[in-house]
This record gives sequence, C-alpha cells and structure tokens, in this order.
Amino acid sequence: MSDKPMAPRDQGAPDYNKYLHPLMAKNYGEWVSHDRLRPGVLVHTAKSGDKLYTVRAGSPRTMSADTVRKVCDIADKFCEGYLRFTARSNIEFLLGDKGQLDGLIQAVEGDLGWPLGGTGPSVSNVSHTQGWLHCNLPGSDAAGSVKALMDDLIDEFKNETLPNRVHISSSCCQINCASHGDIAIIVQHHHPPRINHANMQICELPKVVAICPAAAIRPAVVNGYESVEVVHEKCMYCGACHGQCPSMEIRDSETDTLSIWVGGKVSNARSAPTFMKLAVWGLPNNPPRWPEISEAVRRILAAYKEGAKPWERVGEWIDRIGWQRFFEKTGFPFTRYHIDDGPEALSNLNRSAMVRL
Amino acid sequence: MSDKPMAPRDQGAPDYNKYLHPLMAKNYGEWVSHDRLRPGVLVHTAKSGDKLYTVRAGSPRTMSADTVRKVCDIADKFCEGYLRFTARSNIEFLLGDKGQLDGLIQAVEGDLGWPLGGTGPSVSNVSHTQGWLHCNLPGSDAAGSVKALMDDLIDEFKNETLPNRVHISSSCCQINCASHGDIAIIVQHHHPPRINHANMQICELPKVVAICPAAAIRPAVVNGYESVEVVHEKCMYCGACHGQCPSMEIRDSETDTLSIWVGGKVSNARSAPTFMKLAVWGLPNNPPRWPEISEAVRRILAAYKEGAKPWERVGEWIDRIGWQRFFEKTGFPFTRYHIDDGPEALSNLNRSAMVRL
Amino acid sequence: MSGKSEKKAMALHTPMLNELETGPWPSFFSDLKEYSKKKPVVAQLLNQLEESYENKWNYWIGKVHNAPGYGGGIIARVSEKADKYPGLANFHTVRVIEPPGWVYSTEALRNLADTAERNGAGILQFHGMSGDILLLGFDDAGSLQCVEDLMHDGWDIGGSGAAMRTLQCCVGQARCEMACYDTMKATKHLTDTFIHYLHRPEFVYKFKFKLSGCGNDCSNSIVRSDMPIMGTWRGPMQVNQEKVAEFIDTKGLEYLIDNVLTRCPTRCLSVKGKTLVVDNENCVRCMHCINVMHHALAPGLDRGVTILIGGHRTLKIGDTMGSVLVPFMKLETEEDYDALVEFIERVWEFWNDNGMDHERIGEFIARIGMGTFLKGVGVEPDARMIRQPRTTSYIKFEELAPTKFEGEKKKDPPVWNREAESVETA
Amino acid sequence: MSGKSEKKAMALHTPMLNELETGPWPSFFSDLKEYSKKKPVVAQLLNQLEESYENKWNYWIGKVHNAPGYGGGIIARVSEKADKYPGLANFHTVRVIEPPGWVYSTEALRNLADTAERNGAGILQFHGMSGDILLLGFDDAGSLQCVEDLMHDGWDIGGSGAAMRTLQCCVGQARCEMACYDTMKATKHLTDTFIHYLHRPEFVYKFKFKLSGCGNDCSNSIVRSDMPIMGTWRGPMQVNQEKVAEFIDTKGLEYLIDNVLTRCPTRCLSVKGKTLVVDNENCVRCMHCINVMHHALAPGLDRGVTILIGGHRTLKIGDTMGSVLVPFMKLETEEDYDALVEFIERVWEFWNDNGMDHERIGEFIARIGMGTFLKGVGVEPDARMIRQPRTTSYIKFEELAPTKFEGEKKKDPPVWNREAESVETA
Ligand code: SRM
Ligand code: SRM
Ligand code: SRM
Ligand code: SRM
Ligand code: SF4
Ligand code: SF4
Ligand code: SF4
Ligand code: SF4
Ligand code: SF4
Ligand code: SF4
Ligand code: SF4
Ligand code: SF4
Repeated sequence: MSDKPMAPRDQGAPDYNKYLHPLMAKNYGEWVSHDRLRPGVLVHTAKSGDKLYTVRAGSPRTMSADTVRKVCDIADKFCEGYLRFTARSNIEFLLGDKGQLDGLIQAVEGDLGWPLGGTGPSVSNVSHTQGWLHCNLPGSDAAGSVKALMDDLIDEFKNETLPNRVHISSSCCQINCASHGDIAIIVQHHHPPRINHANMQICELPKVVAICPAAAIRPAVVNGYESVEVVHEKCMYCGACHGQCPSMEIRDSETDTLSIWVGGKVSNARSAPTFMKLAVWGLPNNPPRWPEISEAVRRILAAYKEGAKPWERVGEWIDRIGWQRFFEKTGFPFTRYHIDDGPEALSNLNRSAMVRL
Repeated sequence: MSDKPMAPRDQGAPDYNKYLHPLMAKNYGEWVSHDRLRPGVLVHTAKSGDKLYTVRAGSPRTMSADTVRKVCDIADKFCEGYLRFTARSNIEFLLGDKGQLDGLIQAVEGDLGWPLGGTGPSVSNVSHTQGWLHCNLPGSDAAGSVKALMDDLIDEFKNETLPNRVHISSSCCQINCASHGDIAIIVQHHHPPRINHANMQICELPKVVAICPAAAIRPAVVNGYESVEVVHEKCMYCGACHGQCPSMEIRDSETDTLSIWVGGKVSNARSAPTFMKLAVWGLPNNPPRWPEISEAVRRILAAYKEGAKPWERVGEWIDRIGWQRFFEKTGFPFTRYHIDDGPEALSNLNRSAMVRL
Repeated sequence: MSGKSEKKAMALHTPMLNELETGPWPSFFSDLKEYSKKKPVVAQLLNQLEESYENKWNYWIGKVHNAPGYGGGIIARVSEKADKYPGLANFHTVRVIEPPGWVYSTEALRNLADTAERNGAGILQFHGMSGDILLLGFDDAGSLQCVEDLMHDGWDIGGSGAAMRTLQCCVGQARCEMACYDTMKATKHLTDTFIHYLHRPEFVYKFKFKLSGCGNDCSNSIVRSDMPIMGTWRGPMQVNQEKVAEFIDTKGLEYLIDNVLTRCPTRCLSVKGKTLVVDNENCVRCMHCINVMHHALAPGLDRGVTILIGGHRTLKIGDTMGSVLVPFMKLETEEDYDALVEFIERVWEFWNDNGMDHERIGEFIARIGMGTFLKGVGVEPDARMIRQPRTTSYIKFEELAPTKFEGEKKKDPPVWNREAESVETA
Repeated sequence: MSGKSEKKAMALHTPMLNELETGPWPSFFSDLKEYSKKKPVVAQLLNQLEESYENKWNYWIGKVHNAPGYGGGIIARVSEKADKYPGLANFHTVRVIEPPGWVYSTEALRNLADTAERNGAGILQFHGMSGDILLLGFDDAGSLQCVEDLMHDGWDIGGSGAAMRTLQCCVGQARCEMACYDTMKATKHLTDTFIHYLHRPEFVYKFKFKLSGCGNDCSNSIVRSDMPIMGTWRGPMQVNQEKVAEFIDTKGLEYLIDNVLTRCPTRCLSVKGKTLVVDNENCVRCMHCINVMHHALAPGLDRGVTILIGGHRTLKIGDTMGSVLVPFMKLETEEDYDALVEFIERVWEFWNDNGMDHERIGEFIARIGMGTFLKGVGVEPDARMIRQPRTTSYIKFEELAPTKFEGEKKKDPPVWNREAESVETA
C-alpha cells in the first residue's frame, strides 16, 4: 500500500474534453445529420462538412485488462486514439478517414472478434447486470445468459431488418438493475424468505422491518434469538428484505423461475414511455445456456417482425393488435397472474366495451 | 286506507309490449336507419319501409299530475296514445303519420311550452337529482339550477351546431347521483362534519364508523354521550358519514362551493369511456339562478364549439389540444388542487417529456 | 294523503323561486305553483323550498318506512319544519319500476298521475337517475296505499338500500337500428327473475344493472352500473358498399378520411376507390364508423352481449368503471338467458360471501384483485379483460399462498399499501 | 491485490462454463479464461462461478468497506467459499465515475486497465447500469490502493448507498444532431457541483440523474432516474422544405403518410403539395418526425430542457416513471446553471426533510401527492405536469387543513386507503 494521503478529494467527473475525438471536439454541437452506411456503421455530418464514421460493435461488457488493451491498440491504429462506449455497452470506434473503414472493420471483427451491428432497427446489445459474478442477490446469472441469448440472436444484431430498434434487458433478481426493455428477462421467487434466526442479530433490525413493502416483517424472538418473523399471507416474495439482510434468504434454486416482460419503452417518440408488461412466466432457470429463454425471446421477435409496422416498437405493435392477439401469435398462455394487482390494477383493466371478437 | 291485503307480490317490470307504439311493436328489431329532419325530430326507417317519427322535447322531469295529463292529451291526439321518455328525461312523442308532424310540434311547443331539441350534436337535457325538493343530503338545489342553466343554453338545445352531443349533469352533493357528464356540476364541502353528540345515539354507530373511506371516525364518549369523533387530519370532507347519520353534518351554507368537471364520456365510440376531470372549483352556490355556473358552462361550450373537430366529445377535444390549452381558452386557473391525489394519481401525471411549448 | 294538514290552504311566499318563472326552459316551479292551487300541500312544499333557497339549507331528514314485506322502495322524508308546514311532516317518495325502455301508453301514465294525486302530493318525476318512475309526497299511510294501488294496477315498486336496484335499458330494438340484442326483454327478464333481491335488501350493498343495445351505451351503463351489459357482434360488420359510394359522393373523400378512417381507434378501416375495407379482426366494436355512416354500415349478424363488471360513482375509493368480464355471450335462446341468470347468481354469491359491508362489487374487485375475483366466480382469464398485463413483478402464485380474500381478511392491508405498521413495530 | 492467495495457481474446472465458448457473440468467459493464466485469482473466480452454474446458487455476501472519508463507491463482497477460493475472500468492486458520454482516449483506458490489474483481478466493465466504470476484484487493501491510484490519475470514485449517484448522459452534442442542450457539460457540472453528496450518503435514499439531449432519451432517463433531464425546444421546429420535397420524391407520399403524418401523437403534421405543415402549437416534441426525416427536420432553435421527477424501478411501490416537473428551462448561461443547481437543492431539501428512510423521491411523491410536493419545493402547478386533472372530487383545500406530509406523519394512512382500522374500532 502506498503512503500517499488517503483523504476525500471530491474530484468530480473526468474532463470529457480530453477524451473527444478531434472531429467531435471541432464539431461539438454542430452536427446536422447522420446516415447508416451498413449495419454497425454510422456516419455523422457536421455543419462544417466534416464527416465522422462510427463503427459500432457488440462488446461483452466484462473484459480483462488485456482485452481493454487490445481495444486500445485498434483505436490507436485507426481512431487517433479515441473511442466510446454506448448506453447499451456496445463499443464505438470513431473514425475520421473513410479510407480506413474496411481496415477498422477487419480489425474489430477479425482481431477482436466482436460483431458489427446494433444500429438502426436491430436487436442491440442486451443490458445486463452482475449475476453470479459479483452480486450478493442474484437468482440467476446475467452475463452468461446474455452470451447465450446473443449467440442466438446474432443475425438480428448484425442486420437491420426489424420494424424498429429492440432493446433487451436481463436482470438476475427482481430488483432488476437492468431495468425496462422492449423485452426484459427477470427472476421470480415463489416463497417468503427463509430466515436464519441464529444469524439475524448481525443486521440492523429496523431497516429490514421498514423496507418490506407489504409490512410483512415483524420483530420476534425465535428460539431465544432476537430475530424477525414474516407473515406469510402478506409477503409477496419481492426479496427487498434479502437485499438488506443476508439472513433472510429469498432465493430457492428449486423453485425460482424466470419471466419475460415486453413493451417497455423509454423514448417519447410517437407514444409516451411505457412500463414493461408480463408476457410469460414460469420459465426454467437453466444454465449454462438457458435455451427456453432464447426460444421465448425468438418467438416474440418473430411475431413482432412479421406483424409490426415500420417504426412500431414492440409495445406499440401489441397495443395496435391487442394483447389477445399477442398471446395467440406467441402461443404463450394468458393466465390470471397476468392480470395486474399492483397500484395501477384498475386502470390496467379493459374499462370499455372495446373487444376484438 | 283500503282494506286490500298488504303483502309482497313481486310483480316485476311492467310488460313493455303493452306500451309500444304500434309501429314499434310491428318493427321491433327491424329498424335499419334513422335521420334527423330538424333538431328535435328523428325519423327511424324499418326494413318494412315503415317510418316512425319522434318529436323530442325538453321536459322539467318533475311534473304535476295535471301536466302529465296534458302530455297524455297530446299523445292521445297525435301518437295513438304512445310516448316515451329518454335516458336524459326528455320526452319523445311517437308519430306514425308525417302529416301530423307540424300539428304535434305546435302542440308541444305551444300548448305544453316544452322546447324541441336535444337531438344530434346539441346540449341535451341536464341529468339531475333531487336537491332541496326531496333529498336529505343536498348542499344545493338541482331542478332550480338546471332550469336556470337551460334557460341560458336553450339555443344549444334547440340547434345542432356543436361538434358532438354534450351531456351535462348536475348533482346536489358529492355523492353525485346524476353521475358523469361531458360537463358536470357538483357540490364540495370544506370542513369535516360537525357532530351533534346529543343526537348521536339514534344511529347505528358501527355503520357510520365503517363507511368512512379515510378511517377518520372513531367511537368516543363526548360530554357523557356515546358518540364518535372525527380525526380532522384524515377526514377528506366527502360526506359519506352524513349519508348514514344525520347527526354528522357535512354541509355548511357559508363555505360549500360548486365545482365543474369535464370530459366524462360513457360511449365507446372512438375512444374508451373516461371519467370526468376537474375543470374549475370554488364557484359560489348562488340561488335562485346560479349565474356563475351558467357563465362557466358557457365558457367551456364556447371554447369547445370553436376548437373541437366534428365528432369530438368535450374530453376528446381537450385530449387533443392538451389541458394547458383548455385552461388557457376557458380562462380557468390551473391549481395544485387539479392534480390528482386519488388512487390513480400517478397515472394521471404527465409521465413523458411530451409538452407543448 | 288524507290528513287534515293537506287541506289547510297556505299563501305562497316565494320571491326567489319566482325568478325561476322567467326564461324559455319549462319551469317545474311554475307547474307546481299552478298545481298548488289544487293541492294545498304543494304550496307548503314550495314555501319550504323557498326557505332552502334563502338559507341555502335543506330541511329534510331521512327515516325508515317500508311497505309490509318489503325492505325498500319508499324513500321516507320528514321535514324539520313540520310545525310550520304540517303537510311535510311525512313526505315520502315511492319508486316505481319503469317499463323497460321508458315506453308508455297514455292510459298507463294517467293511471300513475291519478294514483300519485289520490294518495299524495301528485308530483311525478320521469325518471329517477336509476331509471325508476318517482312519485313524491306521501305521508306514511298515503305511501302504503299508493303502493297498494300501484300493485293492484300491475306496477311494482322499485329498489333502494343494499339490494338489486331497478334496472334501466336503452330503447334498443324498439326503435334503434344499432341494437345488437333485445335490451327490453333482457331487462324485464332479469327484473322478474330476481325481483326477490330487488324488494329485500340482502346484499352487502346495492347492485345495479344497466343494459345498452350497443357500445354507444345510451343507458350509461359503464360508469353507473355494477354490471353493464352491452350489445356487440362477432365476425364482420355489415357493409353496404353502394351506400358507401353514395356517402363518398355526397360528403367527399376527405370527410370520410377525417371523420371515419382516422377516428377508428384501431385504425382498421381503409378505402379502396369507393369501397370501404374493414379489418374485422381488429375492429373493437366501438360503433363510431357505424354512427357516422349508419346508412351504409351496421353491426354484424352474429350478435350478442359483452358483460362488464364494477361500475359505480365515487363514494369510498373513487369512481370505478366497468371492465370486461365476459367478452362475448349470445343472448337469444332460453338457454342463453338461463346461463346469464346462473352466471349472475354465481357473481352475487361470491361477492356477498366475501364482500364487506357497504362494499360495491367494483370496490370489492379493487380490494381483492381481478385475478382472485375471476377465480372466485369461476371465469377463465381472457386477455380481452385487460388493457395491458401487469407491470409489477411481484406475483403470488396461489398454488403456493392463500388468496387475498381468504385468511386474515380484515387485518390484511392490500399488498400494495406501505403501512405505518412496519414503522410502529420497529 | 498483494496477498498470497492470488499467487496460488488453480486448475480450471468449468465444464458448464465451457459451453459459453461456442457461438458468435464475444464470450466474457473465454476472455477471462485466457486472462486467468496471467491472473490466477481469476481462475478461482471462474471455478466459483462454475459452482454457481451447477447449483444455481450464489456465494457472495455483502459487507461494508469504504475508503477513508467516503461513504460509498466500493461494493464489498466476501465469498462463502473463501476456504476453497482464498482469492475471493474479499473481492470488491470499485465504481469509477465515467467521462460524461462514455468517451475515452486510449491513454485513459490503458490507465484504467493498468490500475485494475495492478491492484486487483484486472476485470473491467464498460459500463455499469448506472453509467459507472466498474473495476472488479479487489481485496480490502487493494481496493483502497486502487482508489488512491485512481484519484492520483484524475479519476474519482462513483456513488452507492443513500447518496447522489453517478450521473449518466447520452453522447449529445458531441456526435448527435438531435441534441438540444449540452448533456456532457451539464453532467459534469452537476457531478462536480454536488460531488459531496455523491461521496457521502446523507440522503434518505439514492438519487439518480440521467441526461438525454432530446426526447429519444438515449440515456434511459425517464424510468431509471429520479430526475430525468431531457432536451427540447420552444417555438417552431426547423423544416427544410427542399429536403421535404426530396424525401417525398424518394420515398413516396404514402410513406410520408403512413410513417410520419399518421404517427404524430397529436396529429399536428399535414402536407400541402410537397410542403410539410407543422402545427407547432400542438407539437409535443416527441421527436418521431425528426427521427424519420432527420435530413429535412430538426429541433427548433430556442432550446432548453424539460425536467422530470421520480423515475425508479420496481422496489416497494412498483415502478414509478418520471413525470414533468419543469416543462421548459433554458440551460446555457451560468445563471441558467445556477438556477438549476438552486432548484435541485430545494427539491432535495424538501425530500430529505420529509421522506422516510429508503424512500425514493418517486415513492415520496406517490405518498404525499404531487400537489403537496409542488408546494413543498415551491413550484407553480402547470397543466403540462399532468395527463389529466383529478377525477375524484374529494379535495382538501390546504388553507383549511394540514397537508399530508405534516401532522401525524407515520400514523396517517394515505387518504385513499380503506383501513382495517375502521372495522377494528367498530
Ligand atoms: C449511441 C447511443 C447514445 C449513447 O450516448 O450511447 C444512441 C445513439 C443514437 N440514437 Fe439512441 N442511442 C443509444 C441508446 C438509446 C436508448 C437507450 C438504450 O438503448 O438503453 C434509447 C431509448 C430506448 C427505449 O425507448 O427503450 C434510444 C432511443 C432512440 C430512438 C427512439 C426509438 C423509438 O422510435 O422509440 C432514436 C430515434 C431513431 O431510432 O431514429 C434514437 C436515435 C439515435 C441516433 C440515430 C441519434 C443520432 O442522430 O445520432 C443514434 C444512432 C443510433 C443507431 O443505432 O442507429 N435512439 N437510444 C446509444 C446506443 C445504444 C446501443 O448501443 O444500442
Ligand atoms: C333516446 C336515447 C336512448 C333512450 O333509450 O332513451 C338515445 C337515442 C339515440 N342515441 Fe344515444 N340516446 C340516448 C342517450 C345516450 C346516452 C346517455 C345519456 O345521455 O345519458 C349516451 C352516452 C353518453 C356519453 O357518452 O356520455 C348516448 C350516446 C350515443 C352515441 C355516442 C356519442 C359519441 O360519439 O360519443 C350515439 C352515436 C351518435 O351520436 O351517432 C348515440 C346515438 C343515438 C341514436 C342516433 C341511435 C339511433 O340510431 O336511434 C339515437 C338518436 C339520437 C339523437 O339524439 O340524435 N347515442 N346516448 C337517449 C336520449 C337521451 C336524450 O334525451 O338526450
Ligand atoms: C332519486 C335519485 C336521484 C334522482 O333525483 O334521480 C337518488 C337519490 C338518492 N341517492 Fe342516489 N339517487 C339516484 C340515482 C343514483 C345514481 C345514478 C344511477 O343509478 O345511475 C348513482 C350513481 C351510480 C352508482 O350507483 O354508483 C347514485 C349514487 C348514490 C350513492 C353513492 C353510491 C356509491 O357506491 O358510490 C348514494 C349513497 C350511498 O349509497 O350510501 C346514494 C344515495 C342516495 C339517497 C338515498 C341519499 C341517502 O343516502 O339518503 C338519495 C335519496 C333522495 C331522495 O330523497 O329521493 N346515491 N344514485 C336517483 C334514484 C332514482 C331512481 O330510483 O331512479
Ligand atoms: C452494478 C449494477 C448492475 C450492473 O451490473 O451494472 C447494480 C448492482 C446492484 N444494485 Fe442496482 N445496480 C446497478 C444499476 C441499477 C439500476 C440502473 C440504473 O441506475 O439506471 C437500477 C434501476 C434504476 C433505479 O435506480 O431504480 C438499480 C436498482 C437497484 C435497486 C432498486 C432500487 C429501487 O428503489 O427500486 C437496488 C436495491 C436497493 O436499493 O435497495 C439495487 C442494488 C444493487 C446492489 C447494490 C445489491 C444490493 O442491494 O446489495 C447490486 C450490487 C452488485 C454488485 O455486487 O456490484 N439496485 N440498480 C449497476 C450499478 C453500476 C453502476 O454504478 O454503474
Ligand atoms: S439485478 Fe439483483 S442480483 Fe442482479 S445485480 Fe441487480 S441487485 Fe444484484
Ligand atoms: S420478500 Fe418482500 S414482502 Fe416478503 S418479507 Fe421480504 S421484503 Fe417483505
Ligand atoms: S346527489 Fe346527493 S343530495 Fe343529490 S339526490 Fe343524490 S344523494 Fe341526494
Ligand atoms: S366526511 Fe368522509 S372522510 Fe370525513 S369523517 Fe365523514 S366519511 Fe369520513
Ligand atoms: S345504446 Fe345503441 S342500441 Fe341502445 S339506443 Fe343507443 S345506439 Fe341504440
Ligand atoms: S366500429 Fe369502431 S373499431 Fe370497428 S371499424 Fe368502426 S370505428 Fe373501427
Ligand atoms: S437522446 Fe437525443 S440527443 Fe441524445 S443521443 Fe439520443 S437522439 Fe441524440
Ligand atoms: S415531434 Fe412528434 S409531436 Fe412534434 S410534429 Fe413531430 S411527430 Fe408530431
């Protein structure tokens, strides 16, 4: 350990100006349009007439230091030493000289082995979370399942043949750090937490009692231990307590299942942003390649590709054809668990006589 | 009192077949189309080619036995003794012989003094409630305020010059027996109920405690009386308790005000049915003619007439132009009390970046 | 009404109410003023009403008064000013079940007028907001006699209290080309079949039916009844292409685009030349295009009803609106009617077994959740019941946990409410 | 990482993980497998991961571990299998504030790689879901040294816990023609100004900002941040009618109708010949037409931001979505920035004074109501904040009654919950 002083320095965000590709710095705020030359390749045109080429490729997000260095080698060779990552963990190599485009693509696809794509109406990279690699809460893995899923969907990443962009997310517990998506995969639990009473005293009791959204946890003395108990009727298996307190174990490798949600949309384009909705539940948590997940996602994508109009996002497409058709076309069963019982339950009912018959 | 036996007979609904105009009976279920000959006059055509003329007129709903007899005289003369009332308390004289139309109109307008209209895109009769004439709960009158309002809106009743039909309702307490409307008028209270403790024991305590939606009422002994008390912080002045218990007085002639609500829609045409929304509050309760109410309703109608597209109901028009514009065009202030804090509060916020700027 | 009180003439003193005599709209006041010459008690009523206008205050108090054997139908009122207006000491309303569709012969109307006048104040209302005929102004004896006379003449008294309420329906097939089922017949059938529940308040709270022949919902069913029943159809709508062409020729193509095509909620209409193309699969039977082009378009031929559940106005949890419970059901044969009756009984049983006091069925569903409700009434979930599936990921699979309407019923807060409790016990 | 544990070589036993080596998508596993030859601790990590795959179980437990003077930024993990995998006994993640817009020089990236490798397992993630650079695999000492080295090289550590979190923004003006304000500058400004709140958890709970240059919201702000800040404009959008005509000539009028005109949410676009007519008054800045016709259309020139409030994912009350708080605000001059900073401080103060423990601001607003919230933060209500006004008629005018966040705070159930209490006390 160094003997430099350890004290708060509050340095703040890095100065991005140092990290801008020269053409970005020169044309900052002066861009006028863009085009897609091919999947994975964008060109942005500035007022000055300058053109900046972007080669977007799928990254695994998690990388070794050596891989980071490989990436840098390519950027040094082609990109004047500048590159960026995207909101979906793709990498973007920035290029001023169109003549070098083929070489760059060659280096990315060949040397690095990362596929070009994720631009325009395609399936972009999957937003995902830590999973078994680092988090303390996961019921499933994220990086691994995403690798398997993207192997399956690689053609939809490398081509721009969908009605609109499809953003997929995959999270390893109900907390859902990867958040909404056109298609989102999450873990679900089916039991109240099992409590390790002997271990309980290590936690801050008030915290874990207060965090429960269902007011299901109450302090109790169990077998002489100062602990808590869970009112099973009230508990809804959310796992919030588990996040606060490792002695309240919500996971169950036997019974945990995965579910798929559709129609999350963040952009304001055309329709207002929407939450994602339950499509199918009870899918097995099946490492190392989770084939049931890939299969279900493919079903959704196939129906979407066939049925949606250009620019319709997954949720917009379903809204137009109706949920009944969505379930018909995907073959997923509609069950009473699909019917909302959360805070907006009433407004998610069909409060009209409008039905497709 | 007669000496006939008083016992439940459960006779059920009258046999409507006895009350059908002969052309209705003959063409029951065989109607093919209708036209409006002029405001207040409909003609329905049956498969058989028969035509049934309907002369619709505004009725005051409340009538003396003598007025009912006058109505009957007209129907006997022109309608083979058959007529009906509508869902909005209008009267409909049914006529088989077109030749008699002018005579019938003359009788209705001249003899009876009831205006023809309420058909097509017009302001139809106002649905209203008992008010001071009979109910035990009213904070205002209904029939009287409606009479004054319709005096004011008579041209909109007699002509079909609005974008679509406008259904107005007027209720004398928050219970709102006249229910939703394109425009609806209701009473609002601004204090918790005042309790007459001396009188309290006449009521069923559990009922009144249980009915409170805010759990604000609790049993208490006050000045030696077995009574209840109201937690003021919780009470939301709904008056539900007052309906159960006359000793809990919610009304206050000094502070009660009227409010106007817009955009209630029941039909499924085009858009799904919608609840009505608050437009303006704090209007004075001003008998005998409530001029402030008429003025406010006219403002809404004027803006609607000017701005809406054909077939747009009041709520659909506002949805298209945005609420901000509605408040601009009517001049009503938008206040924080307009922001929902009921069960659907969150979904009534603008959960998007879509704003008119 | 036979007491002395009525006979006592009383001068009208109504300066404020007099202002309701001007203007073109028919004045109930002018009518009653005139009538008060014949019916002295009406003068007392108007004088009390004048006091209400002056003081912005009401002088009626409720009381309970029923015909023997019945639990409702008379809305009993006593006046706080009975000393001053003895005729108002008891001044009840009798609710009378209207003929479905509000159709009348003058004979029937005259009979009502006579009965109202003979036994009470002779004031009638066509109609109450629930659909009843309302007869106003009876004292205790008068109201009982009125009920007796009504019964004798074939009428029946309407609902009040925690009971099935008087039904109401649109004019339907009697005079409307849109009607997809026989609203009047269905209204009479349900009224008659369930008349026991109308007359004897045995439910946890009131239950209203309203029936509309199509989605235009002229009987206001969706927000104003616990079980809205609306006409609809399966399969293609009827299109008369000749009339479509005529419509385009008369009104213009632009009119068609602006007022029909772009207004279809699911955008399932398009035009080819002068032919209208309907994507019937996506039509949600909203009625708009038919309303605009009713000479050319009509509901399809395979007709039936959509049954909704849970509409009511605002008390307690705020407005609830009916939502789809049975997407489609035929309502033609006797078997269809029996199925409907059996279905309603099932719904009632579940609600009354599990509902709380004063809990409308819409509030009940809001509390226990539609999923649980469906299971309780034995209806398969159907994606047409929802606008969209759940957005929240916390699901209790019932196989593994008790449903919300069982168990610690009263003490269980709805899962979604963050309770103070959790803090208190901390 | 300097302990002995790391040095211990360990054979990989990863039959299940090996299946992640096939297929075209880049495999993090292949990468780490290769890297484990250089970094033995990575082999331990992969072997533990293999056990997770086999048993569908996780072996990490959280602990608290911070750099001196800081309250967050290190996500500390200890392995339950430390006996078997001593290198994982402490295996923390260090969150590093990313350059706004995720732009890098290779120099910076190499510096990060070196720092990660020198002090720990040498595993990096670009980026975490909140936007941070994540460096994985440090023991206690290694993580502190890592932090120290990062600081030295000009980086700063990211947020965790009940604090302001690391901000995230879209690439914005650096490479996007849609950007209506300088997202990178604003992100850096807010980060730097409020850096104290990022490093020291003093809030009732976490608070996230995300900044997008326009309504396309490429930074996912609306559902994933407590205060989404989105670019927008006032007045007319820019239309290049020549390019419009070109668009129509190339793509066809039908394409324009089907993909632009009919997709505008407020139907405020129409076409006259080859000219596009925009009803700018009704345009809600949704971006769709500009997205489709970005060669012809562009945001207007009078630009600024719309500020929303309250987005977060699902814990506790279910998802909340940001809703409009400030319809429009300029964000160009120093005064504009000061106004924004001052405004944020006001929002925080009110929330932290009145929020409950672990209550995101969206949950807080859900509890107290937006009307009360606005008053608390001193913002005038604006009809653009709502989709529609209230539908429920029970209003407590504050002049006459205490607001919901004062008074019996913990014991007061939200007005809209029908409490068991009323039954219990009966
Ligand atoms: C690089 C990136 C921003 C960044 O700072 O990293 C970006 C860049 C662009 N986005 Fe985005 N978006 C990026 C994430 C997003 C996200 C967030 C996300 O994916 O997590 C969204 C919101 C998604 C949502 O609603 O769920 C997003 C919603 C859009 C939209 C709206 C799409 C729609 O119709 O709903 C557009 C407009 C369009 O497609 O023309 C857009 C458009 C664009 C344009 C065309 C803007 C421009 O003129 O440069 C950029 C090139 C897009 C392309 O792929 O063809 N971008 N864009 C992000 C790339 C992510 C990736 O690797 O795939
Ligand atoms: C007579 C009546 C039914 C009854 O059994 O009494 C009736 C009769 C007709 N209605 Fe209605 N509606 C009647 C109350 C209603 C109601 C309920 C109410 O007013 O309380 C509604 C629902 C209102 C709502 O949404 O708030 C109603 C919503 C409609 C609509 C849908 C309008 C829309 O665009 O939203 C139509 C369609 C139309 O206008 O073409 C319609 C159409 C019609 C047609 C054209 C049906 C037909 O083909 O005969 C009838 C003549 C209407 C006219 O006035 O031009 N009727 N109609 C009611 C007359 C009330 C009155 O005196 O004004
Ligand atoms: C007479 C009538 C108004 C009118 O002038 O037309 C009426 C009058 C009363 N209503 Fe009503 N309601 C009348 C139709 C309605 C409607 C409209 C409807 O049925 O379509 C509603 C809204 C729809 C609904 O059911 O939600 C309605 C919602 C209420 C409520 C609130 C119910 C709720 O659950 O929200 C109450 C209070 C209660 O039940 O505790 C109520 C209570 C009352 C009481 C009994 C007041 C009381 O609690 O003591 C009123 C008696 C007045 C009187 O002296 O006659 N009345 N009431 C209507 C019945 C006439 C009829 O039988 O035809
Ligand atoms: C690392 C990261 C996932 C990833 O692999 O990228 C992550 C990982 C964790 N999140 Fe998260 N969250 C991460 C982004 C998010 C996001 C996405 C975002 O910020 O846009 C969300 C949803 C948005 C939101 O804030 O609501 C998110 C919602 C949560 C929540 C639920 C918060 C809520 O109010 O609903 C928790 C649990 C909590 O706070 O109690 C949580 C908690 C956690 C914890 C700390 C688990 C715990 O409570 O002990 C995880 C630590 C994992 C680890 O070992 O490193 N994480 N978390 C992301 C942070 C990286 C970064 O700094 O860039
Ligand atoms: S989704 Fe859950 S398990 Fe996965 S990283 Fe987030 S908190 Fe951890
Ligand atoms: S799993 Fe969720 S609902 Fe159940 S006790 Fe834990 S925090 Fe409460
Ligand atoms: S609205 Fe209120 S006051 Fe008027 S009749 Fe109905 S219950 Fe009585
Ligand atoms: S007015 Fe309403 S909230 Fe207040 S005590 Fe009475 S029932 Fe309860
Ligand atoms: S609801 Fe339909 S069927 Fe009934 S009257 Fe109205 S338009 Fe005709
Ligand atoms: S009835 Fe309504 S949904 Fe069906 S085609 Fe006509 S307008 Fe469209
Ligand atoms: S949010 Fe808007 S400004 Fe930012 S990258 Fe996306 S399209 Fe460009
Ligand atoms: S930005 Fe959106 S709202 Fe504005 S004109 Fe274009 S499509 Fe319409």
